[in-house]
Amino acid sequence: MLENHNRTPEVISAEAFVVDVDGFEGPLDMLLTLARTQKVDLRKISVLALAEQYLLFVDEAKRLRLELAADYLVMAAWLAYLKSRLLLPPDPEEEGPSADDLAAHLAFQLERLEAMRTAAARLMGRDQLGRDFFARGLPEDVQRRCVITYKASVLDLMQAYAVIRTRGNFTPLHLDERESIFTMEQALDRMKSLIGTVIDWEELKNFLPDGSGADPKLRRSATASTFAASLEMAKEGLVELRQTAAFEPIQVRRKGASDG
Amino acid sequence: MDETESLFEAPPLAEQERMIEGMLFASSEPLSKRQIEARLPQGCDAAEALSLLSKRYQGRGVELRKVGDGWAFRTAPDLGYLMQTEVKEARKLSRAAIETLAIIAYHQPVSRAEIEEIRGVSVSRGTLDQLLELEWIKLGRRRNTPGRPVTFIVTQTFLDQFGLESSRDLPGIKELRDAGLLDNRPPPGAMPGHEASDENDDQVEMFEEEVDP
Amino acid sequence: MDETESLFEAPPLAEQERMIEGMLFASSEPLSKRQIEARLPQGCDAAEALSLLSKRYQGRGVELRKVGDGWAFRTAPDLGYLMQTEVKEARKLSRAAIETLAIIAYHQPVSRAEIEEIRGVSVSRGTLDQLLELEWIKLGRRRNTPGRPVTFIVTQTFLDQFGLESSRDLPGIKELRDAGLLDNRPPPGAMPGHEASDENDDQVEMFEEEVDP
Repeated sequence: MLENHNRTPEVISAEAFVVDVDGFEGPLDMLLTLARTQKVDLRKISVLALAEQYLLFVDEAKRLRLELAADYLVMAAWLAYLKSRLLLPPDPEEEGPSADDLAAHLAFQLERLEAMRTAAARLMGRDQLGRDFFARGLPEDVQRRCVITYKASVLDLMQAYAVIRTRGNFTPLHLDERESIFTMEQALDRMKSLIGTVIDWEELKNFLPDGSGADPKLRRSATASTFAASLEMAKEGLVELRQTAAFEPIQVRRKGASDG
Repeated sequence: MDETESLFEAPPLAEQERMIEGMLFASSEPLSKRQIEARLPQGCDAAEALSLLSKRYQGRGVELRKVGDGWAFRTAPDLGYLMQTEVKEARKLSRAAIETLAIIAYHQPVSRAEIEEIRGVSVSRGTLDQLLELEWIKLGRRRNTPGRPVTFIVTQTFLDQFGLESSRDLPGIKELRDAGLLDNRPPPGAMPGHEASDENDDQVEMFEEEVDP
Repeated sequence: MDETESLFEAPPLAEQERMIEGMLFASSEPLSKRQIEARLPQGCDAAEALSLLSKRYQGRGVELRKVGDGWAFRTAPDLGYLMQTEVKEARKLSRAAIETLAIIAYHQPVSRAEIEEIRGVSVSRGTLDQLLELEWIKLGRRRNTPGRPVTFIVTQTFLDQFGLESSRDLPGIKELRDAGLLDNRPPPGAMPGHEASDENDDQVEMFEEEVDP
């Protein structure tokens, strides 16, 4: 079978690749390797000869019953088409790019791939950080220092003072105001029933009972009892609590909930 | 230079200095003279090169320093402040602090016992320390009463901060009432219930954030 | 605060140089001019001080290097052999990863489809992930073409790794551009190439041995 072909030295060397088809990264890579065997500048490459080399390789692979990936076969079909177009005189009726355009683009692709290979090799050949040159081995970290400034206005001051001075005017909490109280037992019940539905971290304030937004007294009471309930549940190992920083919202989640 | 046993000549001293400079820079720990010499070409005199290097960095932003029996580069001590970045954070003063401050401003000079009497709750040392640290209050004269308690007064910094010319500029009770600040309904977050000492006020604060819309 | 600070004159240039020297010595990562100036007293001109500093270290064992928009001290490359104890064994990159990196560096910003068009094979997610993990590449802007594909660009870490001041300094980039090899030349008509890239592409690639050039 091979005897039918013109056995140039290039073709013979190309045959050697048949054994090691796994070493290629796709048909373009294989074409580039074949092209190199032409031992000419890629710009002057004979795309026709290259197509023949490639088709020969595919034939040989078939003869050896090697299984070729589909993209190798697609390339073979296309090269067979290109070869026939290159051999025939141009058909003025034919639409689309000319055979020469197609051949030129293939040559360009090969040249570009080759150029990128060379560039990659040059890049990797450069001196590298941590191998040839080094950064400071003992960096001295910049420390973040938090400077807290407190702010308060005269109005804050006056309001605070006014509150103190008028405190005596208040009557003690009446029994009928008890409805504004959310007890720890209630908070515990509420949290225990809600926590099962919580998948991830949830802000503690979302556990407050309905209507506590509108009633400041209830809200205050519920905030305290819900917080106490969450502590109690954390103690029992039912929930986990976290707060990213002072004054940030307190978050709660079921113990053993997804841990990311 | 000791070249007795080396076949090749040691590199010039300036080059040795350069080598040590690179080594010490890249090393993750101080290197002793022995360690340095083990890595230098034969016949090098680390001591002399180190002394040159040390001189070169004298007065620079980094200095060559002896750490134990090793050598290492370190930031010049006077530049330590450059190794810190300041993160500014403004916080609201806690209610305990603002109330204490208000009492001092209105009643100065005032002793701690008097502040507690007016507030109706005990005043933590931390609250007073915070105000002292802010330089909004300072110690006044001691009282001539048994125990000679210290008193607190507000400072010029306080007056500047609050835009007051003197503490007498603070509005009186009547003006507060006229301004509607002494309504019978207390503002939210100023509910009674301070019976406990304000040692726990920090915790309460957390909730205030949520209560105040 | 700002007003009072600007009342003071900026420190003399030599002192600014010293400050920057300390800062850059302390950091293992490049610092940008902006970062440096943020830590210097007001009114300092980092550019001028940096240029002085760069001259001061010319030919030393440690050099001042420009890396993208940052500055960093790095040991002189010719001294690398003295620091082999500092070398950390890096994972070898696969041939696919190396080529992909080069294509991104020379063609950036470049989309995945364009990388595949150049290599003639699909690019596995693992290859890109490896480069992203090394922080040698990052996502650039999306293309304004149908599907708005993401593009990839190289990072400052990449420039630092390969001792490049900018991606304009990539070896041979000018010649490649002049030869038209960095043009985005779409194939005429239907050319066979890689199929639409397969997200499930074999991850094996990542572990391939580097092919020596």
